[in-house]
Amino acid sequence: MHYLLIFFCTLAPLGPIEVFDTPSDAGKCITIKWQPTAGEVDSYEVLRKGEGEEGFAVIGEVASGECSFLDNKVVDGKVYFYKVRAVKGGTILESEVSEAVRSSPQWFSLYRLNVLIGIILFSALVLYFIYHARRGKKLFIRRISGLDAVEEAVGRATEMGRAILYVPGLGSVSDIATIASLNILGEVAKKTAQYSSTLLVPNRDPIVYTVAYEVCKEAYTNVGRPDAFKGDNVFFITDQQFAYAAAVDGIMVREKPAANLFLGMFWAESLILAETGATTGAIQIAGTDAVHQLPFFITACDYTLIGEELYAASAYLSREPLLVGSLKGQDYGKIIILFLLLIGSGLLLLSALRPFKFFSILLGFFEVR
Amino acid sequence: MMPSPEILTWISAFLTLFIFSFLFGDNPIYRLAEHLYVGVSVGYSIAITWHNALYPDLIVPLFKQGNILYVIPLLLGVLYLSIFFPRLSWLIRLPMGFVLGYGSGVSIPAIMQASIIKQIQGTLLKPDIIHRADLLLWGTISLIGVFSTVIYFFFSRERKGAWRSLAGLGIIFLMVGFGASFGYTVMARVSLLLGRIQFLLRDWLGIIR
Amino acid sequence: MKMLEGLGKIDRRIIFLAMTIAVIFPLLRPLYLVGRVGRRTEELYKAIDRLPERSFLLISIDFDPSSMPELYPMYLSILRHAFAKNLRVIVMGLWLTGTGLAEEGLRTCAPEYHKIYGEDYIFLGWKAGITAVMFGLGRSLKETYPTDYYGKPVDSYPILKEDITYRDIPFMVSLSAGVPGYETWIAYAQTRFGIKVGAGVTAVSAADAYPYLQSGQLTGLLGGLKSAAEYEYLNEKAGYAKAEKPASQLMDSQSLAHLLIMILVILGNISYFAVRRKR
Amino acid sequence: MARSLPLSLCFIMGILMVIQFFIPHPISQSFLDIIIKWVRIIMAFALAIGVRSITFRHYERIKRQKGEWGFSLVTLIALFACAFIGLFGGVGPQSYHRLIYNHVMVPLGATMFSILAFYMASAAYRAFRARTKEATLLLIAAFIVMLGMVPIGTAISPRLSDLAEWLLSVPNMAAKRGILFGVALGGIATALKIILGIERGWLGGKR
Repeated sequence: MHYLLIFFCTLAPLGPIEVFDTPSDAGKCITIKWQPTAGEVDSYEVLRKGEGEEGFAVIGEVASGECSFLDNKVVDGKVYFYKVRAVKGGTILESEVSEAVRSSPQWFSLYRLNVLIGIILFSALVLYFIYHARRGKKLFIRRISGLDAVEEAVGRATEMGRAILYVPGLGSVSDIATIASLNILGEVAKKTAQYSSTLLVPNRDPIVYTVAYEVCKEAYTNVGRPDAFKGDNVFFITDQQFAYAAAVDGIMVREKPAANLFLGMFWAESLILAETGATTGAIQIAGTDAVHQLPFFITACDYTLIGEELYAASAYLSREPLLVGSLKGQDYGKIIILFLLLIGSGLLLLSALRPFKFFSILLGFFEVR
Repeated sequence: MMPSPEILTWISAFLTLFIFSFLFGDNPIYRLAEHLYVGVSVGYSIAITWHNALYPDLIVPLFKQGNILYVIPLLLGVLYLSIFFPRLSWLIRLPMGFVLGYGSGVSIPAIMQASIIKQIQGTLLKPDIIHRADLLLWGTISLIGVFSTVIYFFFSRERKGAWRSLAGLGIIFLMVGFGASFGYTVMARVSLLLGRIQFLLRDWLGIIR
Repeated sequence: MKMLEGLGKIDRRIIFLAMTIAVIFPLLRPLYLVGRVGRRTEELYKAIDRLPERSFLLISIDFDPSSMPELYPMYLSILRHAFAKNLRVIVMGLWLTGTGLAEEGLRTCAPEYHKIYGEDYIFLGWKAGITAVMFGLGRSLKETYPTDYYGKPVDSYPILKEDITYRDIPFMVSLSAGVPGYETWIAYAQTRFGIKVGAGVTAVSAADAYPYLQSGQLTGLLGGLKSAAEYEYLNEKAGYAKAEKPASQLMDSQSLAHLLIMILVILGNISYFAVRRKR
Repeated sequence: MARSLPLSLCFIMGILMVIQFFIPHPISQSFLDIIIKWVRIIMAFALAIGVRSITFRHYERIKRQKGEWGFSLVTLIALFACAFIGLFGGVGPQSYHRLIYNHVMVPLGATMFSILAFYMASAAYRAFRARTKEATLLLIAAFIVMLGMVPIGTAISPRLSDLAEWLLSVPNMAAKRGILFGVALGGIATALKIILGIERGWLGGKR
């Protein structure tokens, strides 16, 4: 009798349950929430009755400690009622029936509001500086150490009368690294056209190949030497990563270029290329935003443009006001990120103290879904 | 010791050795393997592209199910071939514009979400670490590391004074990070080599179990 | 001095040859280099070692052939340990693609210890509906798995003559390559039924498991080939297993390769400093 | 028209895809599914450009009997044989195409990949010299991690593997995040410029 009493005391009745259409979703989902019972329970069962159906049926079970359930087996627009029951041993405790609820899909995801704000803010920054650059305002960019090396390499190859190998990475045209690389390729091609040295450009992506071809042709035309452009030297090899690496290795040991430029997107083949190139005695310059490959380029190449330096290099070489302006905008973006990191961390740490607890909502803003 | 009776295993084994021969310098058998590999890989892609992309995604819906909408990708795709005709070659820009627009449009929110907002969230010092001295210290070091590395990548400012020291600290973090990643990757690459060696010694020659 | 300079210019072909030898040698002639056994490996080993004879040990195979090199040797070692300690072993899996490996492991190890299927061990296979399985085992194994992997009723075997639940299983190990895996077991079986869970994971994902160790939700953790080799070593030291030690052999190759690279780097630096001093 | 049409197509697609991201409605999801399929179809045609380039290049060599043209013959024969077998014999698990894949492509690719183990050794030997403060840091970090991952390291000190883990999860992680922030901002800026038609490098020729 005594035990029974304790048991009834611990298993207090379930409070009212809350049901609503799951927000910011594609529909077909209803959220059910309830208050935990005061005592220990084994689990909760969720029951549902659709409009026009007979009686409630169990649709799910959750462990004790959890107080919500997502019912994603509903029909949009249909009315449902829910009940929750707490189970402890053989004892069952049921809640009241919930109010009517129906699900529907939404047209805007509130969970992604932070992404939207971020995009608008940053786009505005970039466009603002591009606008200023276009109007002729001089913007400063510092020197990038790896860049002098590019000129030096081209010069050396010319003196030695040997070729220059330019690998525009293994990415596609939509990779930023590839786009930056194609910009740099244009500048390099201008130099090789002036000094009439050979420029070899092997490609892995057919589209990058066509663009690289056009870029080189254009560069040769621009310096007034369209006749010197050899179309055969810009070519496609294969779209398979390691077959491409095998073939470029072959080119490096056979043609013995005086300079190898690996600029763009790279994967595991980075070291295969760079290490083979190193044995031929070529001066090697790499640049990529593929974080995982940077350690290998740094070890095996003479100069490496790290991450964003690759983008900056393309801006620096071409001195295109648009590229320079955008770089300035990116720098301001970084300042905002650093500011958020410092202030955010400070306030969040403060929130460990009771009076500042409300600062912990900050973390919610960086929640992604 | 029981070498494999399978002719196919022998072919694979020889190709494996052909590639390894490159380690000792360029030679005709490596060139053979290299040229074979390039040819086979392109041939392979042709077949895969037809069977896994063009046939099920284009031919079936367009011609078998009569979904007229699929004329659009067909047309855009065919325009890639305009490059073969110099006077029409500008048309290649249409499919490129489509694909690039798609790629850029998808990447803007994706990068903002995964590489910026989520990374900020991961770097922020959280209130629950305040009771753990070690976690607090590591978190703070991480924060300083991120901070100084980002400073290193500032381009529109001359590196002078305190700014210069911060960027220098960034280089320290970068180098330690690169060293650690290099060391970490050795293990994975040796495993790959072990896989090939096991193939040669076990599956082919049967020397080891 | 000449010699020191020469150390800085070793031909790469010699390096490649040395590398080949370093990797192949242990495969032909195992060295079984073992350093100190890691604390977390030892924890898991002890948890199983302390189980009284004839207790149940549940092993969940939550990986597929792609993670086989790292996780399968762990499975073999744990099986051997359990059989040597005369435990009753229940094997199941949360990954459909892992059932083949689970069966193969039992077929390899059971005969070594003359263990009989249905008496000393049983294989339940895979079943759809992870939540149902997790909750079901808390209520009744017989209801959750009416038949074993081979389709025979489980209560027709002596080992499961009497129905059991988590309460009867003092320890379980999840060898997991992702989700579902040890995290699933912790979230359902442990938080709700309090079963003690140990885990084996790939080296890459070991770091993700540390918080669970700190909070005590995991009892012991095997991370990657290194831990697998340590476990083999512990088994051998206790005289539980005499058979081959696959993880240790592969680990030897790794060790020698790492050692070789480090020696090369040291040689290069000795020569570098020697040459610099001369100038 | 040669410029404005592709640029507007690019603009429209870009804006649509950005908007799509924020709409959870099922219509938006099915739109995304269709576009993904279309892009795959369109990209598939691009391979033809590659095939033309490789065929011409090797055909020229064979015709002029230039250099080692015999190897070019190997490439072309392998290419067309493999394509033929795959196109007409299917690519299923029992096909000849799969056989070629398993016994030619896989061993060649896996061996190329595994060569990295050798190259890591030779690259480390050549470049890991304590020339500067930075190079020394790189060297020491690599050393600690390499040691910490194998039993020999734990034999020296069990703390070593903890230190290796720390290096990977604290300074390494911080540096990667730092790089990533810059790369991400550059990525968004470039994508934005492409959509708005400011960055036109892809049109080939003059921006």
